[in-house]
Amino acid sequence: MPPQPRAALAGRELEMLTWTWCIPALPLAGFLVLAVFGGRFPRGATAAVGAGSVGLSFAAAAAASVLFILAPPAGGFSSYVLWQWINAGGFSPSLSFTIDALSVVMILVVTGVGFLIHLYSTRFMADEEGYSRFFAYMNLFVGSMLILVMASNLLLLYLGWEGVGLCSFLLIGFWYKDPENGRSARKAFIVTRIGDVSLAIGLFILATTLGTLDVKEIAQKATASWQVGSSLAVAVAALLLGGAVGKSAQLPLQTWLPDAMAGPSPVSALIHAATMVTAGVYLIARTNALFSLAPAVQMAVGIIGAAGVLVAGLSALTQRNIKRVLAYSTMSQLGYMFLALGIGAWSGAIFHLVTHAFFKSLLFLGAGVVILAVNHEHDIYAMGGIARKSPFTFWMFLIAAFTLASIPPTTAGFSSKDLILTLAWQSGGAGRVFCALGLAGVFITSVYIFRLVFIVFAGSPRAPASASAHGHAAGRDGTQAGAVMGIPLAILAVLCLAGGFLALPRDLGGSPYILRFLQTALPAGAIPEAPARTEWILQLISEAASLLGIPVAWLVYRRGRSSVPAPAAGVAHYLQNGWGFDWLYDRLFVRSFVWLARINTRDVVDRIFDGVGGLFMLLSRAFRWTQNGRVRWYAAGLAAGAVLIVAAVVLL
Amino acid sequence: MASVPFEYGLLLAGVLFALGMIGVIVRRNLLFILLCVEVMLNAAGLAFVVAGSRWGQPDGQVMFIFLLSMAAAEVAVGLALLLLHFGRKRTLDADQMKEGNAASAPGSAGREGA
Amino acid sequence: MILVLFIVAPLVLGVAGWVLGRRQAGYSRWCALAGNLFNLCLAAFLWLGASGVLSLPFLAVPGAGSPWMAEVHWPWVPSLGISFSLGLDGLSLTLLGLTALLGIMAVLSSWTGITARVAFFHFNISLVLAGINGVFLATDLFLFVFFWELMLIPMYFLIDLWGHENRHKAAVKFFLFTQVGGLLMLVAIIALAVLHEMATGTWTFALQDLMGTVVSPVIGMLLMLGFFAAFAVKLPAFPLHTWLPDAHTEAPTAGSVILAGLLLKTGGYGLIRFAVPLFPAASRAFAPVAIALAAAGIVYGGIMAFSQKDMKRVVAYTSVSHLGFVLLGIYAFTPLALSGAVLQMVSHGISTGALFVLVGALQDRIHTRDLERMGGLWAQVPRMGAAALVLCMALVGLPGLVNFVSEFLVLVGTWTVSPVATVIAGFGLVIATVYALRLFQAAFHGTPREKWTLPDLSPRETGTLFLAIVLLVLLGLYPAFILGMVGHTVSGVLAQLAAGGAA
Amino acid sequence: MNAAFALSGIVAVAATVMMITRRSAVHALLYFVVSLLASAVIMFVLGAAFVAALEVIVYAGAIMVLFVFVIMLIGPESTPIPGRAWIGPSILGLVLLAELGWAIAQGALQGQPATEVGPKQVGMSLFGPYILGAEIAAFLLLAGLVGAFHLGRRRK
Repeated sequence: MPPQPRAALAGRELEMLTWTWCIPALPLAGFLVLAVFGGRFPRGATAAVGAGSVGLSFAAAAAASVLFILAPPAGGFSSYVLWQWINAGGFSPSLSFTIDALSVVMILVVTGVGFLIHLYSTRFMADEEGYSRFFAYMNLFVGSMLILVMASNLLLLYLGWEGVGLCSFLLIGFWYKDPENGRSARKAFIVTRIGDVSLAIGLFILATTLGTLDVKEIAQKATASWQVGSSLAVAVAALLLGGAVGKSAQLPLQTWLPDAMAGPSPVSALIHAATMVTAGVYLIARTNALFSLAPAVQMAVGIIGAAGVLVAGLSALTQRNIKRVLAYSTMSQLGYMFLALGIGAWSGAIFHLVTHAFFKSLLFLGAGVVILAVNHEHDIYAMGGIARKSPFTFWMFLIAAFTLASIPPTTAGFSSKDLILTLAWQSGGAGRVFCALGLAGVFITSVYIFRLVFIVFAGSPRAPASASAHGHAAGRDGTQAGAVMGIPLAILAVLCLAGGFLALPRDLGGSPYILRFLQTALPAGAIPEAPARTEWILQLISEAASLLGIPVAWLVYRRGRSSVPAPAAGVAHYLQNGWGFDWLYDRLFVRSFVWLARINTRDVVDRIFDGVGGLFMLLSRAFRWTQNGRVRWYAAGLAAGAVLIVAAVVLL
Repeated sequence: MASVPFEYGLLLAGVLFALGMIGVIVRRNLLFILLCVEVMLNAAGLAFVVAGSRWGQPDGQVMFIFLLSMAAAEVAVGLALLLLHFGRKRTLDADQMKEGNAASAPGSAGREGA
Repeated sequence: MILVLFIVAPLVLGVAGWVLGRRQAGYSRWCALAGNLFNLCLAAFLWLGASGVLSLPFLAVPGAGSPWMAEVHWPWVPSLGISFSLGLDGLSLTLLGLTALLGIMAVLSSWTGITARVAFFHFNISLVLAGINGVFLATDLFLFVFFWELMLIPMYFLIDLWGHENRHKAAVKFFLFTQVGGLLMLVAIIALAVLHEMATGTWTFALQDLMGTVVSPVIGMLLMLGFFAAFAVKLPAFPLHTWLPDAHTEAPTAGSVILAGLLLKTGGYGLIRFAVPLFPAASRAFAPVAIALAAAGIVYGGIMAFSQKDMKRVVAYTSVSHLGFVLLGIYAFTPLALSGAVLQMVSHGISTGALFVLVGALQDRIHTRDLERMGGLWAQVPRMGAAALVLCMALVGLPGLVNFVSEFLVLVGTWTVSPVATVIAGFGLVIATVYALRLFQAAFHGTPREKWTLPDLSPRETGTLFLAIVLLVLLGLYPAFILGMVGHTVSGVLAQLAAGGAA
Repeated sequence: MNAAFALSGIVAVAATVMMITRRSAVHALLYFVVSLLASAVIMFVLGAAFVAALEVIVYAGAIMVLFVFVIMLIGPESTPIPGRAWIGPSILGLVLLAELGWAIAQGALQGQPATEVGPKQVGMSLFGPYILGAEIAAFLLLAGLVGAFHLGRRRK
């Protein structure tokens, strides 16, 4: 932070206020252009608009970040209002954006990784129908995600939150002709929507009790008016957590993420690895004040995270679909972030979010190349020997795998995961348990990712379907990734290798740049700094666990399908199906709902009114014989009536 | 001039009226029905006259004159209709008059006396 | 005086269209369209005046003194205190604008679809719209009933003459339900006027005068229920909704648009304008029941919408669900919820109206509404699919569209009153996702089940839907446009409620 | 005079009974004429000589002639009436009669004699206070005339 006189900053500060709205606006404009004219554009133009708008947005984000870092505004953030959104009954949220350290980091990740993935997609999707539709959705996604991370109030955040959910739905179901994809897309939207409603109810409480949804004001008013552990704070935090677990695919709302892999690989990379699924982490970090007021809920965050690490990691061990392995891996890594949030290591969680964005998108993009190379085969047991055919992809994938397993020389995963584990250990109490579980997770991570590497890249090709059978456009489909797809891979690999330098552990001579930066927006937390000895002992254990995973994976999986003993097969099947959550939810909620809907298709209430109608029909039938068209009968009726009336007159 | 108690007159009118009524209900021939209606009208007229003479007022007789003209008009139109009907159907049976309303409940047909 | 134009313009042009249209059918379309365009311009003109952009000398400042911005008082039956009284405030103006807009959509959507008795069709449309405008303007209860019935009869003809397979049954059902409700309201109105006459010695049917009538709690509750019956049927509230799926499904496209977009709104409008201010204490006592009905309706309508195979039936049941939010918002009696309810009326009008236009366009092409026979239509009609997507997202209540703002406001406003109802309604949002996605995916995603060949939206249809979608987005990002306009009405109603509740 | 009343009353009732039970229309018609004449006697006894004359001239004379014409046009037609058909209507008629008798018996004006009302009084009244009724009766007759003519017209 170079020292500069405050007066000189004022100009720049004003400058920032006026133009950062274009960061989300550019992709949204791209979306509009593609949505309206996309059908008439040639593919080149579509790609230019689609990727270009995100690229420009990245440039704007980078410029904003540089300005922000060079001249931090007073208080560590700058907010500005575009316009008043709603004004009713004293409730007046506005469309306003906040730039602070947290959102700077997030917009850089979103636009940066987003741009690389868009670039990759221009080639990856080149043969697909609906090219412009794809980019329209992707642009809409980036725009919504940027609104989510830049919003200064929770209502605007919710706008972005739902927007990314919609895009996730649309992109999972991008290949709409297969009903199975549609089912996955629907599932993703509905399950996250359950979380969203929980979040919305949390917003209702905040809006009615605190009278505002502005994040900064909430933090101030909540800390001022609520006791630590007060029921309101706990309720709000729990409801927000509900939203976060839905979006971030954590227990118990995690079931949608593996199915979400039905979408194209760049979608999985961008939405279901790098950005959208981390929105839950972002939300909790953003509203850390509320979670600090509700220690019980914060503990729950940690428990969910730690459980997620193991549950998802074990499931990842048994998957056959290459993308499902990565999906479970994503859930596991998000578990680490939740774990960090649970112990109050806000910055650590965000740091892991950043590095995870790098290596997981690299893994997905690499997987995308592999899938193209084997002619859209997803079953890893049908792959093999890819390393020889496409060494570049292999190396890229390997770098990412090392990063995921946090093994040097890749630094990104190593620094962020170790940071979390160290902080967990240091926070004491439950944190030590978390740390132990996290270390177990490290081992599992290493095993499943190297299982994947060995099965897919080592050995010899198992499936007849290969690149040669899929001859056209060999430059892209073939063993080598084309340049347009290769460059994003390479850049991401570099980020994986170097990302850790943002906050290298102290004992390795690093300096926590990004953590210090983030702590201008997030509280530092009360975790005491670890003694050097603890730090390196933990690193050692972690490294040992990771490295141990490689030979284990080699021994078990080198021949492809592992020869698991019979009793383990049942367990493996159970794990492969995601611990049976899907089965349970299907029985518990889906079928009961469908049953309820089906039995009442004809609307039981309508039957009641039909009953009233039927009653009148009966009555009419009962009296119909009086209108039988016989004159004398009518005359008799008249006579009887006269008799009755006279009787009434005479006798009464 | 006469020492006839006026309630006897009314009673006679009532008897005639009831007889006419029975006739209307029982007979199936349209001509008879019309005739029986005339009986009833006449009975009503008689009641008017009895009441008028009881009070020594002309109103009862005036009413009888109205009734008479009404009966004349009614018979004229009624008989014209009857002729028209007979011309079409060749019958005067009132029970065979109903047309096309097969919707009437079948069970009711047997309830009539005729 | 200018207010009368809202009613007279569609009437005159409707009759003119009928007469001219007997020779050349096209004239009647243009006349109906012209009537609506005129009303739209009129509403826009008044809107500019009301929001202070134009200074119109005949518009009073809303909220100062009289609640009305403009009024008309002509004696009608002076001996009974009945007068031809119209009053305009922000709420009326908003709904008048909506009426004109949806009127345009309705006329455009039936531009080519209606081929039989074209002139009479457009006469009926104009008549319905005139009746609706009258309902939104009348401040004399007797006049209100007159307009209430006026909009009912042409709608019956619209369903019965130009509807689909089971139109006769649907038309009769619609008529019976609304008529029974309307008669109960008429009884309540007359009883109220009589009670007022007994108390003060003067006959009046004017809303402002009747507001002060002191009635015993039991009588007040009974009279309030009379009003509620009419409006709840029209809205429709949960157990009285069953006419709606039939009527919506069987009505021609324009009929469905007007039914869903406007006729249902008269129920909500009636509750806000009459039922609540006239009987504050009874309304307060009744609120828990109404809230329970609303919450039940939201969930029930959602489940029903999910279970239907007929596309129009799905949309019809979504209306039940969404109008539950209106009921919820009205009876929460908080400014936020009431504003949200008004906004929900507008947003539901636009989005569901547009959805019916779309479904109608689809039905014109493939001659079925059975979702199980569709599928994979996106490949052939991407523009239609995109429009359907946006409108389904409006059903979901996606932020960025005005439906979200209204539902959010209603729920925030209800939270303090009834957290349970809010949570149930929130659950309704999940169900909304379920049925909206099913609707969209069943029609446009997946593989085609039958060999349809159909053209994409025509420029006329595209324009209609595009207009609706743009409005949904614009209002979604700047709902203050409407919230500001209805603010005075909302606070007025709540003030009346507070005063009445204290008395 | 009591004897005249009683005698003609019995004749009227008996003739009416015979009338409604005849199978032949012509017989019934004749019995009805007898009944009408008996009624005319009763009216005369009660001092209403004018209407008694009208009864004979108009009712028994003019109106019954219409029936005669019709019977001539359509020929004799007779319909048998089964005995049980009489039960229901007779009960109904008896109940009505009982009610009427009860009502008359309740009256407080027993034994009041009748007073004579001459044709002059009737005429004064008919063309005085009842002039409107007389006009309406005229219209009615005209309507009956037109109606009968219209219905009786032969159409091609």
